[in-house]
Amino acid sequence: MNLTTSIIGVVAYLVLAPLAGGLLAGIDRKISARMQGRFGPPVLQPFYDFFKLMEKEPITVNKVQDFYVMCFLIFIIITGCFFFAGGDLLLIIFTLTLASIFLVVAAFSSNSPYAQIGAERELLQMMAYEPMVLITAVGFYVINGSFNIADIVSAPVMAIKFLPGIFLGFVFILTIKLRKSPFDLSMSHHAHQELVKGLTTEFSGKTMAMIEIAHWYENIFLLGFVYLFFDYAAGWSPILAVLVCLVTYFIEILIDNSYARMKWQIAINSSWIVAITLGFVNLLVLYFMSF
Amino acid sequence: MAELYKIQNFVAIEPAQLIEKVQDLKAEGYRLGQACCTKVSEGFEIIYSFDKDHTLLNLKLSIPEEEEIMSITGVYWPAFIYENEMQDLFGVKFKHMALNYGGNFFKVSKATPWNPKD
Amino acid sequence: MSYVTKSPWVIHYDGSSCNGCDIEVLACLTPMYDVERFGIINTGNPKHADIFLVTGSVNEQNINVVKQIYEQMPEPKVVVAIGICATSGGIFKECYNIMGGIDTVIPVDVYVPGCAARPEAIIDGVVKGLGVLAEKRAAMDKKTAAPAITEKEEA
Amino acid sequence: MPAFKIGKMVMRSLFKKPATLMYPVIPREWQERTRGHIENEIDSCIFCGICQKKCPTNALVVDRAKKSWTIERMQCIQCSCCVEVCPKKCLTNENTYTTPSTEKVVDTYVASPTEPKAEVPKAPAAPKAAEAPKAPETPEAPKEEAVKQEEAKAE
Amino acid sequence: MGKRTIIPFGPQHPVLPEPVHIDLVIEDETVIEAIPSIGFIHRGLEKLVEKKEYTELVYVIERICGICSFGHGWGYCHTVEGLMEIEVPERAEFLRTIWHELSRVHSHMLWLGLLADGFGFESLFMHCWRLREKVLDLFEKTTGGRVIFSVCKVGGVRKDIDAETLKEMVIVLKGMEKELKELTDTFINDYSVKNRLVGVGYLSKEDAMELCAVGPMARASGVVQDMRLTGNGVYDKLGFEPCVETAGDCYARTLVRIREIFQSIELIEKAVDMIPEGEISVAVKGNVPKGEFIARLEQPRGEAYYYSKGADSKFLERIRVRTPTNMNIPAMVKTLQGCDLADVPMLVLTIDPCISCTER
Amino acid sequence: MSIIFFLIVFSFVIALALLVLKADAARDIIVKLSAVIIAAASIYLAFQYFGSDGEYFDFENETIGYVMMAVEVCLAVMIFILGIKHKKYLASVLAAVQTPIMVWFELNVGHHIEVSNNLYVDRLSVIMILIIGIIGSLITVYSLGYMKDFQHHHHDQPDRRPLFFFLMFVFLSAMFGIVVSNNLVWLYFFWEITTLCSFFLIGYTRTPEAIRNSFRALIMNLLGGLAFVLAIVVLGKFYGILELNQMLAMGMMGISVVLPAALLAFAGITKAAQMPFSSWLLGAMVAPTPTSALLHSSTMVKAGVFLIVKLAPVLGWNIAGIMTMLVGGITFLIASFAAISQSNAKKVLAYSTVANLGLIVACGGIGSYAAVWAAIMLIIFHAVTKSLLFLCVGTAEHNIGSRDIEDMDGLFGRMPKLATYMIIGICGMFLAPFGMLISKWATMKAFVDSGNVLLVMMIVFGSAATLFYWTKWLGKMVAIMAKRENIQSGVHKEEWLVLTALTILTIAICLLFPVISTFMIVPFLKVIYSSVAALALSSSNMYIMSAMLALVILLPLLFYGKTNKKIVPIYMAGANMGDDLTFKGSMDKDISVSLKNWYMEGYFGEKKMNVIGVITTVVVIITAFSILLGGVL
Ligand code: SF4
Ligand code: SF4
Ligand code: SF4
Ligand code: SF4
Ligand code: SF4
Ligand code: SF4
Ligand code: SF4
Ligand code: SF4
Repeated sequence: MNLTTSIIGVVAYLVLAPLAGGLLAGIDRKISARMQGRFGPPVLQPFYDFFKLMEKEPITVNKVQDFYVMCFLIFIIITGCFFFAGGDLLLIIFTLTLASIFLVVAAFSSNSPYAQIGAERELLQMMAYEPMVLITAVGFYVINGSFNIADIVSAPVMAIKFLPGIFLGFVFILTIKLRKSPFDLSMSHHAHQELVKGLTTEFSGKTMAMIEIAHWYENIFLLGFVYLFFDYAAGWSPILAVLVCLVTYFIEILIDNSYARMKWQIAINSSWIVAITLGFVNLLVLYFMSF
Repeated sequence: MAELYKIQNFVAIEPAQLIEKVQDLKAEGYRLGQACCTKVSEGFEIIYSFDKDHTLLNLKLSIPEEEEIMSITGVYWPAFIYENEMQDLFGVKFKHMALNYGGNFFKVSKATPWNPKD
Repeated sequence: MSYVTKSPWVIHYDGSSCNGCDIEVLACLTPMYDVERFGIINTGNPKHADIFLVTGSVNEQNINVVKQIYEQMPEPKVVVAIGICATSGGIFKECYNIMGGIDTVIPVDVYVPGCAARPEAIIDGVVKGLGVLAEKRAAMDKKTAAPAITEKEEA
Repeated sequence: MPAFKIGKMVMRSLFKKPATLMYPVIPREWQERTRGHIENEIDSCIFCGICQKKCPTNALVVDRAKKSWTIERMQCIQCSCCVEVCPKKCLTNENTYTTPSTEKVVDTYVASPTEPKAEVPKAPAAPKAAEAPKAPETPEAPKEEAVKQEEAKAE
Repeated sequence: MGKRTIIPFGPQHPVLPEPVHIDLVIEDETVIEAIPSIGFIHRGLEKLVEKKEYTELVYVIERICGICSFGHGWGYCHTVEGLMEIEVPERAEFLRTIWHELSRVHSHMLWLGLLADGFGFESLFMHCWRLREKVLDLFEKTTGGRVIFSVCKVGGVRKDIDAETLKEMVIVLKGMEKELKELTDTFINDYSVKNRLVGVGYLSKEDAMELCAVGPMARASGVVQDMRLTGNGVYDKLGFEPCVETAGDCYARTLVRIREIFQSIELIEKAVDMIPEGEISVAVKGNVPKGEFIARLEQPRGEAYYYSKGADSKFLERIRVRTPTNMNIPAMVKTLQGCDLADVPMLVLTIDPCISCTER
Repeated sequence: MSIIFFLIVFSFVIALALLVLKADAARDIIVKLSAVIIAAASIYLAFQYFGSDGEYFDFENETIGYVMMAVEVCLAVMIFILGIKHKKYLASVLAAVQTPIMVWFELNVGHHIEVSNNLYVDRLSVIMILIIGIIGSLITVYSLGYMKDFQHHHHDQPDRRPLFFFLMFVFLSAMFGIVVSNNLVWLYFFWEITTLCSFFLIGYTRTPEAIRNSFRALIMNLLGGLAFVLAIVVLGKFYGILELNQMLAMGMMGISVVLPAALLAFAGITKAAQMPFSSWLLGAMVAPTPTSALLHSSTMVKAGVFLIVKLAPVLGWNIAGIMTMLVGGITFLIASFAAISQSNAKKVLAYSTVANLGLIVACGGIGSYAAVWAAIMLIIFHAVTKSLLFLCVGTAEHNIGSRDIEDMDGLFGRMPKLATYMIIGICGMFLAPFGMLISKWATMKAFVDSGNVLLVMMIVFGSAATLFYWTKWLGKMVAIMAKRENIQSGVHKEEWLVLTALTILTIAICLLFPVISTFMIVPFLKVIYSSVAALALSSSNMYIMSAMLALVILLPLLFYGKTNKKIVPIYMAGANMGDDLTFKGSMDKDISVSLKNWYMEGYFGEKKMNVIGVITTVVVIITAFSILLGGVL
């Protein structure tokens, strides 16, 4: 990947990700509704929601919360830009962490009961998925000798061949990142949970709209990770990779609709066990092969 | 099946006997069903209902309005629900309640609505 | 055009209803009625809500709760009183602890009759509320001092 | 596998027609017994006042002098008690409900010697007084944007 | 103090359709202390006894709760009939039993849905409520209302159900069973559901007795207690055995209710088979004599008390309703100690609280 | 060269002066002045040796050797007596074993070995001298104000401040000695001095707990000292050398120096408070002042990792290296976990210190080019950021009366400036684009390259835990609570000065780290490693990081707190009393909300973690030495 393709990648991400992300969210809601035997909202509903939120009366609980949320959005976008510019995977992961921390801090700053517990849970979830995300990056590094996405997508082999365990592990923690049942602990798209709206309890109007759009950006970027497992030097692989992304997303919706929300103990136990079994074993095998 | 539902079993007792009776009933394996109060002209009429094997037994006592009676929460803790209710709505006075909401079990616009003291 | 009518998020609070209307409100969310068709989400959080669905009437203990939820909702907002209890106190009107319908504490925009109010009636009521919502939104733009709430006389 | 127990139902639902009734695009069909609103065949009414006396919510006012029978729609709980006690059987519980409204609807039926049946609304608050008689009717299909959208989609 | 978080839970809270409030003291997510507060719905309707004649009072009593509406009406009528020594026609008793059991089916399905919602299983909630609508349609067809029926009256019932509709009722219920099995199978066997229910909110048999728990809460802890055994309605004719489990946790309570749904369907079937022809009510005239009567009924949530005191007038001197939730609150408070924050909805829900009746 | 000598001696002389002087004013002036002088001298030294690839100095002097020996014997006798007095016989025994061995060795073997270069200065020394000279002297200045407060709070105790400042400066002097000694006997001498300084500093308040902890620290460090002595004996007896650079050169040439390397690494492990010896550093936190705690955390323990980093070239995939990397890795993981369960800010800092040192030790153990780069980076960032945090906690403690993180909620409203500094410090510890994260990034790459999957797993999980405990602390800091009074004015001027300086330093180093890397670390490594591998962070990534940092600084300046939105009360389930702090509770009581962090005792309880950590590391160390001794014997 050279500079031009990087720039194209970044621009495309900046413009298309919110559109694709919003659309994906709309399709998600429609499919979920159908799975529940309901008619469901219009596919464009997430956009209506977004514009509605932009129109609402501006209120906040303190002067700094908006700043944190804005940083969350900015750094989520930067993360995605690094990704689609073909940057360094570790850099991307660290930037993502920074972004997520801003979200957590925004919730903490409100000093509001449910937001605070949501923030704690979000942190817990971050602790749960972080190892697996890092292992994923390490996995790519071991087979390509580089953390650079540009190198990974032009590799001579498809990464999934060497990283089946890591792929499964990643899809597992993707459930947390996409905020799907069984791991929608810190905030959920559904109201009925013990935390009211968890992390986002105190965000309203434009602030909430920023959260929404950040999630669209984030979701597209996360699917980018899935994409990486299937894209390689061959010309047809991007098509396959995009298909796999869609299938993965569908499976996440199915899981969302087939599971109760688990408690935090299960979230952390299972994620870590997955990281240790699937991730660690896969890495071991890789190292073994390379020696 | 016997027509147990027709058995009413109202037993009048003196306030002083209450705790003893209730303790006996508990020892016999009775379960507290409910307690309620009726404002009658002489004061209060309080009914405690118990159940054992689906058979009902009601203790009934009358007290003048000002008289304090012993709380049975020491024997049947769940009775706090009824005693607090009677306290809030009727103004019945109980001694030694295990859990006393202090008049805030039911927050009502006027105190003791069943027993207005205007 | 205002998007607020396309994405009305609701919050439900049970004043002192008998449950009848509450479960009908909930039923509206479920497959048979599925109000998500209109973009309605039950948020459970006043700060995210546009429409306040109140069932049951006001009493001494919940008066502040009802007020607080209403106050915590950002403009534009609409209150829909659901069921006879919420509109006027209903069968409990004469009870010592009932202060009357919801309109005794906060301005009500739409009254949905019924005991219990049918899901269809609730949908109609919410849809009627959307019109009010759009008006209020327009009023916000004009920065007119008073929002489009007209105090109604007690019938 | 003990996981995905609901998987089959969920996948089946995905490809099946949803259970949603699509109200208000498709109007609801009422059951014969559905209790909606009270209607008075006013010309048979003898203004005896029994219904007023028995109504548990005091929703009725019968004025023998003016030959009028008034019902507060937002106070009636559709219990049909009045229907049962009416000696002339002129009251019926129709199966359509009172339309939700921004007002508290009050309907007055006045027996008129000339017309067989007249309904003169005696709406208490002025705003809507000028409008056509406001007897309860089948809920009009709401004309709002969101609904039209739905219609378009349903086709 | 230390690491303890103190937060309000309710009165307005999305897992609680009805307002209750709990002062929650938690550490991490473990509940250390939970002090409930009720009274948000207290209307004081028992006092309407002074303003409504005993025949109209039934409309008030029905509206104690929109879920067990029918049973409340029945329980009340029962006391007045007891006081006035009215013999209710047998067909009326059959119809009452049918409606009452149908209410149980609807109530338990509603509860299953709310429970699923409580642990964040949205699709399960939706499907439970989708199926439940079929029962509501039956109500509407037979009584004209979906949640408040207004069919019970002193001396019998107000509406009859013709043979055809009765048959249809059975067909609908039988038709539901397949999907119902699929749904309840998810509750009984799904890994994630079991994970949220098994072992949560344990209440031993001794505690259940000590805390005077009633209904499914007691039965799930191994206490054989069901007011349908007292011979009211036509249960003795139908041959009824209560559903009892022994594990005492949320899972057992779910099992009890699931079994009761199927049992109720069976009872309705039998009742439809056996229902005699005849009158559906007797005429009731005159004052209610002096005296007292207590009726007890097994509502979906457990034993309910109805107490009436006559005063030789059209107005009763006192009526009193003690609802099942009332008696289960002590047990709920007990199970809340030491649970996880995420279990709080589960535990509040397992007593299937109906606050409106608790506070009246 | 004279400047090195000056630093060591000057510090020592000032120490003596402070021991004698009792007047506050005089102490103030002397401390401030000498701090400036030491810092300036360090910087001057840095300039002087900036371009050098390492210079060695002979500095041969018979008397110095004897003086050192005499001092050592005196100290040993002192320890022996103190140990007997406080019934800590193990300390006495260790002192009684170790010093005679040393004396015997000096007189019999050491005497005959010719040492050509006693001192040296290379770029690593320069970095260390800068850390000690600048941060160390800042700490002494901060201590002035802090110790005034301390005396104020503990007026029932005798004023032992002269002793305190004496120890501080002796300590600085010894630290300078450690980083420039090439002669292992000299190194050992300074090493032992730091051990004793910390012993006295921890025991400063003389409470039973302080005494207990000070002895624990002493015993553990004496154990390391014993290993040091044995290393010297082995080197002298079997290899005939006493110089560090010679030992390294031998190792690089392929002569096995694994046994002495392992012994020295072991000494480093004890001093760097690695498991199973981490408890001494935690014990030091219970001791009174954050100042002394800070010395331990930010500088003294660096002596341990310094030694291991020096040894790095002879570690790697041999028994000594594997032992070191495993001990470091396990310590990092376990200490990070244990930090989660702590709410005492100093303890969190201590565990974090132990964890980060673990990372450095592990890097040293790997010994590769990239790993050492990462290790040095970690040393720099950690020293600056950790000292900032320690001092912030100290100041907070004196103003809010608690060192518990839970009591710091709403600090932003009460002490905005301090809170800001603390937030920068916390972010500096774990968050991109701040320093520690950059080094962690490099560390991670080094681990991955080393092919040690176990280490990779440790860093991956440890980082996750790190994220958790720092962020929840951060959350406490940023919480905006209604109605908080500003109580910032009570902070001493000196404290502000030092805090501000450290904050600026924290940010500056993050911005400048590519420069530091290019001009200091890379040249240093080039000297040691003949083959220069690609760096962990490509230069473009480094610049991206710097740019991000600029963004993180710029954004608040542009947008922070600027909102024209209506400020509304928070959501409390409809029961907010209107002040955001209380809600309408059961029984109609007004109840204050209280929001506390998670500690997950059941998962990461301190005891549990320590047991696991101690057992695994003991097994690792014993296995390593069994194999080594088995090979030798
Ligand atoms: S209107 Fe009727 S159904 Fe609705 S809450 Fe009131 S009483 Fe219940
Ligand atoms: S239906 Fe009932 S409430 Fe309505 S008017 Fe008739 S009696 Fe009154
Ligand atoms: S009871 Fe019938 S006849 Fe009498 S006033 Fe009412 S409606 Fe008219
Ligand atoms: S469950 Fe309760 S409310 Fe429902 S029908 Fe039975 S008794 Fe009535
Ligand atoms: S539990 Fe109570 S509030 Fe919830 S649905 Fe049942 S009746 Fe309604
Ligand atoms: S028990 Fe609860 S649900 Fe049943 S009637 Fe009473 S209040 Fe309603
Ligand atoms: S903190 Fe306050 S009390 Fe303590 S020394 Fe400083 S000024 Fe004095
Ligand atoms: S922090 Fe504690 S030990 Fe330090 S001075 Fe204050 S009170 Fe003393």
